[in-house]
Amino acid sequence: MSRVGLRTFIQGWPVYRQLTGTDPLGRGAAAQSDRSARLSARTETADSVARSVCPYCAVGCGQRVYVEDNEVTQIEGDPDSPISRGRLCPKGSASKSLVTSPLRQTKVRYRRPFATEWEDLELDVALDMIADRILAARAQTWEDVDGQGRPLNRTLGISSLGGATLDNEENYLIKKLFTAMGALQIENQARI
Amino acid sequence: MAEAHPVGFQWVMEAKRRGAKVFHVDPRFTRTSALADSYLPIRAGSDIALLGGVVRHILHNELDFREYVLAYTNAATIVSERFVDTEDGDGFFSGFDPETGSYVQDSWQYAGHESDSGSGHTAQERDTAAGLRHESHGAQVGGQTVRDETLQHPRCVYQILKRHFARYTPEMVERVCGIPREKFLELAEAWTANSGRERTGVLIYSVGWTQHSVGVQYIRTGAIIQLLLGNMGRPGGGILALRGHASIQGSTDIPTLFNLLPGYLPMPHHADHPTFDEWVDSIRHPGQKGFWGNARAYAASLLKAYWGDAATPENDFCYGYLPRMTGDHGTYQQVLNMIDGKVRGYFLLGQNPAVGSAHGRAQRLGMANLDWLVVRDLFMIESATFWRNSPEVATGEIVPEQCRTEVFFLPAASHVEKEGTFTQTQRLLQWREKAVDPPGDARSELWFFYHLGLRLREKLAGSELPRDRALLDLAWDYPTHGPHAEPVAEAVLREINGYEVATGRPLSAFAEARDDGSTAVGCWIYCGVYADGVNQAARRRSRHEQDWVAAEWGWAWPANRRILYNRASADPWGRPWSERKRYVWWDPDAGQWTGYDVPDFERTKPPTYRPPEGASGPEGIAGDDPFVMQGDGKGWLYAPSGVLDGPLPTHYEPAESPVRNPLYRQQANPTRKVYAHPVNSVNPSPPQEHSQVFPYVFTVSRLTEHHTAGGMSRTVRPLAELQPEMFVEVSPDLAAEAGLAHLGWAHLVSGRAVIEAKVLVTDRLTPLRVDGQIVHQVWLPYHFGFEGLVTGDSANDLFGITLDPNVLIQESKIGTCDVRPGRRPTGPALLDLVADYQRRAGIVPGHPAPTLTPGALAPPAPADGAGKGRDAS
Amino acid sequence: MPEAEFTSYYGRPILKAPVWKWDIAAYLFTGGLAAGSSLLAAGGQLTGRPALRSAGRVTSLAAVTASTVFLIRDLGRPARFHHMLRVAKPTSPMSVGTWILSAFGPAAGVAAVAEGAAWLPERGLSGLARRVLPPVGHAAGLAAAVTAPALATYTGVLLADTAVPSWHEAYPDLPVIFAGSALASGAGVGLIAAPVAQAGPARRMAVAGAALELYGSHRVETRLGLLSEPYRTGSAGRLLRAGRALTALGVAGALLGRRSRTLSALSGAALLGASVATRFGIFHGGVASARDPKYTVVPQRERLQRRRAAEG
Amino acid sequence: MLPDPHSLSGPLDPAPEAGWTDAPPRMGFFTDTSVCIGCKACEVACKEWNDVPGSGLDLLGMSYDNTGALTANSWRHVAFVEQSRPAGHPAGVAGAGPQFLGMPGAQPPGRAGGAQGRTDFRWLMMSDVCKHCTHAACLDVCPTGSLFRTEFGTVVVQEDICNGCGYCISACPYGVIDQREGDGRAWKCTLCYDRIGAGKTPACAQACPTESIQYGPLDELRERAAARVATLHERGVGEARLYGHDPGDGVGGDGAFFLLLDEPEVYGLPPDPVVTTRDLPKMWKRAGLAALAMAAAAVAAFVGGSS
Repeated sequence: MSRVGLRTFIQGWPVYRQLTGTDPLGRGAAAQSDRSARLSARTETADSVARSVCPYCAVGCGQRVYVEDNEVTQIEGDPDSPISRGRLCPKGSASKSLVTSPLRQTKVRYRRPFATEWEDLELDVALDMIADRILAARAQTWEDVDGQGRPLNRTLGISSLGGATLDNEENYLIKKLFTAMGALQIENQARI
Repeated sequence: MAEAHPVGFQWVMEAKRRGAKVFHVDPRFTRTSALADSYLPIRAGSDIALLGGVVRHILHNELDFREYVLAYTNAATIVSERFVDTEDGDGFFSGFDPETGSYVQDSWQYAGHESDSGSGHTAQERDTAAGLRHESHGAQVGGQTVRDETLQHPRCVYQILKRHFARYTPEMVERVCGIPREKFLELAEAWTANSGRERTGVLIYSVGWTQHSVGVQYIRTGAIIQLLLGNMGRPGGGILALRGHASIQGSTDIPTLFNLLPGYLPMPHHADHPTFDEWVDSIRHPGQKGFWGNARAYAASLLKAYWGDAATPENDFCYGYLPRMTGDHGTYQQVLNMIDGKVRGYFLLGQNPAVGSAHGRAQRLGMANLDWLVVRDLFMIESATFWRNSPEVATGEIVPEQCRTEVFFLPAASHVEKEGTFTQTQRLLQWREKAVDPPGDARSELWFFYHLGLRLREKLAGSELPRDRALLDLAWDYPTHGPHAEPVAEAVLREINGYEVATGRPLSAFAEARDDGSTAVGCWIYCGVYADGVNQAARRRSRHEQDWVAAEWGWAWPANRRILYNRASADPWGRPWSERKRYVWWDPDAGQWTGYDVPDFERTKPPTYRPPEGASGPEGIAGDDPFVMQGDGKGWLYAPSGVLDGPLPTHYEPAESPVRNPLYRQQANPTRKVYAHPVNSVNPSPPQEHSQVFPYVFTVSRLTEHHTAGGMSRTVRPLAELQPEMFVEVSPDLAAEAGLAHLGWAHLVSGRAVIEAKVLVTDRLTPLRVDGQIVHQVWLPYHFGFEGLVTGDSANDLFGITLDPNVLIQESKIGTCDVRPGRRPTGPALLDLVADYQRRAGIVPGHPAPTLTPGALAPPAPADGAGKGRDAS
Repeated sequence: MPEAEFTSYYGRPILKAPVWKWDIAAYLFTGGLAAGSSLLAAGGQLTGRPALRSAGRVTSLAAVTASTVFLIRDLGRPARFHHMLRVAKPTSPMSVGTWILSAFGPAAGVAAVAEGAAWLPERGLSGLARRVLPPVGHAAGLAAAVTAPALATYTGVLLADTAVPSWHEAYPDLPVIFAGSALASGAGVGLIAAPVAQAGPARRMAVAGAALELYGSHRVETRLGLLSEPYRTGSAGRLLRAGRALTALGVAGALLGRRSRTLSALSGAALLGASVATRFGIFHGGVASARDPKYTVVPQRERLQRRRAAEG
Repeated sequence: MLPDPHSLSGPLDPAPEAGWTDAPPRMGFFTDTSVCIGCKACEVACKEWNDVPGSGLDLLGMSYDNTGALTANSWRHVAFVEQSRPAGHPAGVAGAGPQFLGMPGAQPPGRAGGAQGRTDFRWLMMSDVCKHCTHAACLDVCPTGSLFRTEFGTVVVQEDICNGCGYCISACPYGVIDQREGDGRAWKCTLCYDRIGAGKTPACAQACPTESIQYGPLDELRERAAARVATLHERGVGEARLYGHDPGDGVGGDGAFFLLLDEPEVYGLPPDPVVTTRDLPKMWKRAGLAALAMAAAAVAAFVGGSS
């Protein structure tokens, strides 16, 4: 330990600071560690802050999503929001644990008919298989016209039930595509 | 509200700090009750008796805000002399057709408009949940009406209303709801005292209020009270519906619903709307007053947005491509069809019916009889693993090795991994910025459906089949960005907002929509969200830099208006009712309406304007008609049409009730929708026998710590540990009677299922004395299921499927059950227990009791059948 | 004492029970033993009783070593034991105790090592050590003895300076009990290890120690009102009663067995046993008083009422 | 030797006394339980910000409290107390007035007690937290200087220093600080030392939907609290009282104090907590006497008597 090193060690030693500083009892300034002195809120070192809205109920509380190294590091209330004034409920406050939950699925899973276990499946393959099944179901159950020759243009072989946590843009494309496909039986949580 | 919308509840606390009195009515004492000034225990399912009592209190004591009521409601309008009220029809209005269990509404019309109802048999409107269409536009009624401004005419709405609720006395309220007279009077007196020029009151309900067989009529009664007391369209007044999902409002505005197209345009009906013109006229009702007059422009612009260049005036903008409804295609009918093997494929997009929908067993049996199921969700929810872990696997009804459903689970992006708008419960669109890319295979629905559409069009390229034209001609070319070719959400929002086809210029108001194909508008009520080419939903001007209306935060439909019908916040001459409640008023100098909010009135139409004879559309609205969407510009105390189960709310018992309807011979809502499918059943209610087999009333609702079916809270550690186990709340009295121990086990049996739960004995639930008998109520949270960090039985398994006639929402807030100590049986023994209860209760699955109570004298069907009695094919 | 009427939050404790495990109670004993035996050793050293000196010194080192092991083992993060020397806080009895131990430990160590001087070979470096060690050991022995009373009694303050009701209320008596118990332990070592001839002082130390210990324990078990209850009931009660019995036996044996080597040794063992029992008894009594909210609420309610009455 | 006559007990501005020259104003919490809706946003927000590990997954049957207490893994704890006082009990009027719950008229079956059904029902909710005492026993007794007084007057455990000696856990008169299983160190609320250092609001105070938890300079909070109690008393909420606000109390007043609607012990709070350090000087004196007695006894043992 060089002499300089020794001196800084001694000066860093709280007992020394007690004797020489303003905190003889060692209950405050003298006892503060380097780590505590350097402490800063992780929101201050975030790479970006996204202005978002809580995904849970329909009050629409504003959320700020802090991101660092491409990971969500904090989600808290947006103080500017006239609806929520920076506040959140227990669910909204748990948004970081929601989006980073270890239980979140990140891989496509596939269950073969009569199987007892899941298998993996490539996303692109799954998309293709689903498209084929839509067209097959649609073909098998298509109704051109009703009993009196009036147009029906539809299939009752496909159903859909959406949650109401989908974006308006998503609902718009879903409704547009299903309607063009003739799939009439699409529903969502607004009626449940 | 403190339970399911806690952050919204800060405003109730703010009001309380300023001296507002807070009343909370709920079957159970909740965290909201803890902070309310006064709590009223109520028997679940008897809300109309309570609110009807308040209406009677207002009319009996003439406490209504008379100036407001006379000018802005249809109180003075005279109703047809053919109208017969439930008071004289023993629970039926005139026009009831026992065969179809629905009303012909001709006799309900205003005097002289009997032939205008155009409703014919409303059975078909019930199947198509037509009520939901009136979310944004009023029901139709002909031009001028006959009125008696003195409100003395026996058939003016005011007097009809008075007679209708005459028997809803404080004593009757106590008898039906179990609420002591003095508590009821405390509420009625406070509500009425807080009305008039200087003061307003707000009615807040959570969406559970709609989950009743008379759900829409609950809200109607609330609307009647708020109109009588002059609270509609005014600051600190109105009715606030607290929705449970982030964008439920968005999910009906841009509806992934079977009976609606964006902007509440109805899906075409195979019989009613064979052609584009008939379809448009059925929306616009030529000759009608009100803003629905330009429905043709909205319809044409929507089809233009769907089929782009292929949509031309000549081919009615590809109207022929639209699929047609033939009846009830609701989610519950679909589930029954799945059980019967009629449905091949099922998409679940962030929804968990195995726990969230009523009759969990039917939901799971339906899924077990599909060809394929696609589940897109953040977590491995119960609806994705029914084939392996569901209760039916335990009872042997679903054997994994024999379950043929092919299941695709595709991970979804969370709200911070995609950009887009939510529409919250006050119609406010708020844009979310994207924070990070979704992990692994997780994708947004935008990505999934856009690329699915591309894949489908690739596979159909070159097809000659007519049915494929709709897909091939679809305007399906959105710009994409990012590593996964994510469609640009703002491009979709621009299409929703609408644009001039030739120039691409975004429209700024739905008045700019044209019916000549020159404009394309994805959703006419959202027109303006991209005004001036700026994403108005992304505006985030801080609340500290604007006034309390905060108009520059996000964008509210329509036209960024924050309080609807705010013309009513000024008196008939356009002056604010009072300085204290000033909101929107007429500025004579500037010659236009002005105020804190976007006026809900044509800006330059003076209050003195009176429409010329025979005027229709917006011109037909007078200067003192604040309810611009209604056919007569007035607030409807009495609804001649648009509501299928009666122009006035009437107390009917829930489908499953231990109590005989004290007011009418007809026990429950005669127009409710019942399914006779073998999997479905309804517990017996008086006057049927064996109702005592299920002696207790149960109701379900939410806990603050969990979210709907639990998929986004039972999988999140900090929330799961706050409410870790399924429990049932019972009163000390019931615990004593049924031998239940605090923290011990109990199992609840209904006609459909048996579930178990830990027992919480609490004084927050109390037995109620109803009509001379003691009624015990138990409460259950409905968040639990068999997946996630914390699991439990699902409360919704107990419910059968009974829907309300107007919007086909299930009655899942009230049911009858038995409660027994100990855990439930497992394996096949569980089915034996349910079967035993069904046998003792006389339930024969597939054969529900008739909706008409035997002996209830239904009035003779109208002799002349004048209405356009089109029968449903 | 009628069952006091009080409310609580579902019967749950208001305080957190001490998280110390049995090795802290054991340290109370070994710390006292180290102190007592170092006093014995110094006495032997100064009055020419080598048996007392060497037994005392060796036991003292063994006991202080055991103490260090117990203390470090009980830490949540044993590897950070040296953080104790980061500060010197008079408001923390444990900080003061650490510095006492830091002084006592080496002194006791050197004194004990000095005992081995006799076996060192004569020549060379070790020879030098043979000559230097005895006087150094002598000084170290005295140094240890001087700090011994502090080592024995600071632990009384350590327990008392907590929110644990029955420890805090007993602050006047815990140091006395621990001082007595330490003396008795030291005496016990002398009675066991030394020949009867040299054991006189050990016998007198035993009597003095027992007196202090019994006096303190008696006051703790009776003078604290409701807060004496935990010392009379349950495992604490049993341990303290056992301690009292063993102390009495030990003292009687020490006095009567003046000429019998085995009887002295037996009474020495009894005294050591008594010290262990008393230490564990006091430890368990305190922990019990933290677990039941009654011992927190009732005394505080009474204090409040007295103060409000005084304010009139 | 003591920097201030009140160094060990009595009213004191702790940060300057602990050596912080030109310290910022003392910050703290005022928790107004009369507007607490028991939503537990504070518990979750605290855990999310501080990455506090999970606590148990079992139903405790203590109304809606499944957390149980302040622990090393729960630095905020919302208490729930369901009070169905018999009609006559002078419970005064709750924040929201006693709620009528009972049956109209006749006596419900199987229910002892008054003829009128259940009246005077109240549901008390309160978000409990570390009190950040003016005289913090945990801090005083900490032998490593891990617990220290920050410049804001708050009390914080420095996780890089704590060696898990456990002394603070026995010293805390409120039973707040706790040792974390598997980790060994002591943990408790830090009043978001990192956030307030960056000028932000502690996570729980920011999340609290009804501002039951208010953060700010302690003097301001004390004024606000006094005004709030006065308002509640005017509105007939007789039993609203402050707890931990008085610098003259046994711990010199708390940095996080409360407005309660019943006796403290109903919420699991000690009615008259006193910092143990107040008696420390007397304790050292007593130890000194015992030590002298011990020394004297030892000397006497060797000097007296020949054998």
